[in-house]
Amino acid sequence: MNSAETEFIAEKELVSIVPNFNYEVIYLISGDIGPFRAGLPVKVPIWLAMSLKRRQKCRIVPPRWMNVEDLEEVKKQELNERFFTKMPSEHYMVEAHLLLSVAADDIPRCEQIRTILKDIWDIRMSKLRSSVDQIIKTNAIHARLDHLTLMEINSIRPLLPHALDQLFRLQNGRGPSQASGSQAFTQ
Amino acid sequence: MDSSFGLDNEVALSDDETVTVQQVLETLENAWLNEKFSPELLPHQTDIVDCMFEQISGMEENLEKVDQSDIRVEIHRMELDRIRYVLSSFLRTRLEKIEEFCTHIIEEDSTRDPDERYLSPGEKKFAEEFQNNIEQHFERVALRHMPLNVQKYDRQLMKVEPNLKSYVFLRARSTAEGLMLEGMDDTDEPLTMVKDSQHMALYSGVASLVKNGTLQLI
Amino acid sequence: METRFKHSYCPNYFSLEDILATQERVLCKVEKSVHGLGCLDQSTENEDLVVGTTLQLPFWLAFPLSQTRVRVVSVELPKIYKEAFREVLTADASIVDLSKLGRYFYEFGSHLTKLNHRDSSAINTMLMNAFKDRLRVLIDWAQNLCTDISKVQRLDTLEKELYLEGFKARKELIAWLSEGSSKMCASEMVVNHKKRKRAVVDI
Amino acid sequence: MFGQKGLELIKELNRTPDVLPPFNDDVIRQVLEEMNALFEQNRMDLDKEKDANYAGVHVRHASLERNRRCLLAYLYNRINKIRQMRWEFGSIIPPEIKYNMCEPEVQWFNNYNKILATYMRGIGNKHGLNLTLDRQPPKELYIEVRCLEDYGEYEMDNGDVVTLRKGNMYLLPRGPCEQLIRQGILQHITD
Repeated sequence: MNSAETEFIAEKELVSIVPNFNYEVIYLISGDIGPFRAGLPVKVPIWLAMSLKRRQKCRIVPPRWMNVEDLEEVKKQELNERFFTKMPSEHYMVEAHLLLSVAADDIPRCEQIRTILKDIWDIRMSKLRSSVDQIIKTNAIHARLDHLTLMEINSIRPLLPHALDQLFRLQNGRGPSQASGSQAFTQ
Repeated sequence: MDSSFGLDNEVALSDDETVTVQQVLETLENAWLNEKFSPELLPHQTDIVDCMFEQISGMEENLEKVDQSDIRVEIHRMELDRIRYVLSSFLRTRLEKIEEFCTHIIEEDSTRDPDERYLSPGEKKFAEEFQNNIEQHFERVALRHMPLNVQKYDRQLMKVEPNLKSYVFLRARSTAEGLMLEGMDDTDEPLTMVKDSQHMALYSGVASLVKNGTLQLI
Repeated sequence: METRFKHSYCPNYFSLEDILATQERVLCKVEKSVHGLGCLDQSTENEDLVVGTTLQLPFWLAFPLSQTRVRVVSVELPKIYKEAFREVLTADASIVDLSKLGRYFYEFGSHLTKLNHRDSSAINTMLMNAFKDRLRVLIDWAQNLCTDISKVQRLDTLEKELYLEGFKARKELIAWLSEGSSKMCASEMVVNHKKRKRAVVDI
Repeated sequence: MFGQKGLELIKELNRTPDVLPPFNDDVIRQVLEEMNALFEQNRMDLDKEKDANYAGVHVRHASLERNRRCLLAYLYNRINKIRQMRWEFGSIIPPEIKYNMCEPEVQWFNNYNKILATYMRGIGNKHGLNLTLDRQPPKELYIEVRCLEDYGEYEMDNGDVVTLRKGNMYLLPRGPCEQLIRQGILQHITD
């Protein structure tokens, strides 16, 4: 899975927008949205929010956690804990990435937010590196990966699982196909 | 104007089961991710796929009829594009596996009951023709010019199989208890995967739980 | 960007890697004379291979000949899989230049374990430990987008494949972090084809 | 040593992972000749008294198997590349590439085109879906593109026709552009 696909999945998350138009409920296959009342917040999937914002049909309300104070707190916790902490959103990095790219004007202190997010990402990446080391060193056949977000899992894919596959194969013989030609001699 | 475009929100997948269209879409998306990450071909989801196509074409027809400047038109079209992408990626991933593991998949499927098959009827036809096509090619260019004792195409020797001993990432949709994974021995405590917890494990040890929906590959 | 279904390497009948790995040579001693095939031993003009002759044979030939009901040849372990060398690797596998030892160090090694030599399990352990030790270095290189050819060239074929995969994924992730992912691109195959075509026209 | 010619085929493919080299008729013939000679020799040895040349028969048989593996792997891996081309270039392969294919490979490709088209037409209870499209998650409905070569008229799904000229920029529906972008005819412009 590449980043574009991870982003695609994260785009299903809901975000609040304040539309500048009126419209009744729209019955999408993935669920109903609206009604839209100019000036009143309403939740829509991120893919739609991005499109409406690009066409200047709405303003985006930053998710509750997307502010300097909350993120500083998240960062502090992440630094203090040995294990991964639970992120405020399952797709925190992608959501921030997307919303900051089109709606920087709707999100106060967006440059600072970018910096803190980068810090959080880096702290978690370095934790991930030691987890990976540990998994390899102990030859783990199973690892628990709670609180890792999809994009973070993706950052070790395909190298870690593929390398472990090879390790397993070296340890347990040559895999399903003993591809060395048949030994039986038939005439 | 009716915003629902006259589509029913509920569909019948079988005689005794009605689900919302939204649920069908979720099932499709989960099946897509499972298929993407599983090393082997998973059971086909023809009911789900066909149902989604009904929805798409119904929606497309209705969209033709309304004023194209209506804001809904674009919104619905964007959503249809997203769904079409999932369908396409899902079926493409399956097709790639079918091509690569053709002989193995046909062989496995022939041991299953007709309503338990992993290949859809369309895929089955494709797989058989694909297999014929390549075996004929071998035959034509090489095998028939070879000495008699090695002239036969030996499916058992030559078939390409998926490596089920591959590591996958997964999330428990509901709690799974008493798991004994590949490589664990009698001294190890059986493992519990609590609902919503995430893991990395060998696919072979969890395949049946992926297929019955307890675990979701991520 | 490809959406092709990706899985890790596992040898099958058609694997080029496996065919090449089984081409690696081993020293054999003839245990049962072979009439009319003296040509296999380039150091002699003899018509037959007589008992006691030693010669290098590719693994694909040596292996079945060592498994026949009456053994035709006995196979000696290559030096780099023997005990003395195993110790060198165990000491610090991460600095050894594997490519100098054979381009298919792991694959060839795991084929050798099928000989049921008394060292088979020791070879297995060595392969696994060496792979494990070097894996961390390899992952570091890929994650840091290391392009130092002199380093990468120390990897064996299996390692190199993994490194390239990791490198590509990393590059893609970093591009996403800095630019996002909305751009559609020409397929790699098409781009390469056009480049070659242009090169031909230029000549 | 036996099997050298077969190995040559394998090395040729291994050297050039991203191209389809010319179909090597010549070497294939030599491999087949070696195989037939090995077989003949074994048949003669086996006609003699039992186990007269036990070892020789085994050597030749292993060599026969090896040659077969090399030859079939050569064909298989070439077919894999040709198959991938169907997904990258579309149903028409550039003549320079086709030139490197042998006649049975062209036929394999035509057959593949046919069974793939049949399968795709039947998807979704015969609604049909072109799986060679939608290769990347969708973003906007319309995208900006620059045309890289004089393509001429291009008809879109809705019947609209646009004339694509080298160097011009266009704002077009994303769907119909995808194939042309993959083929390097259009370039996607993002800000």
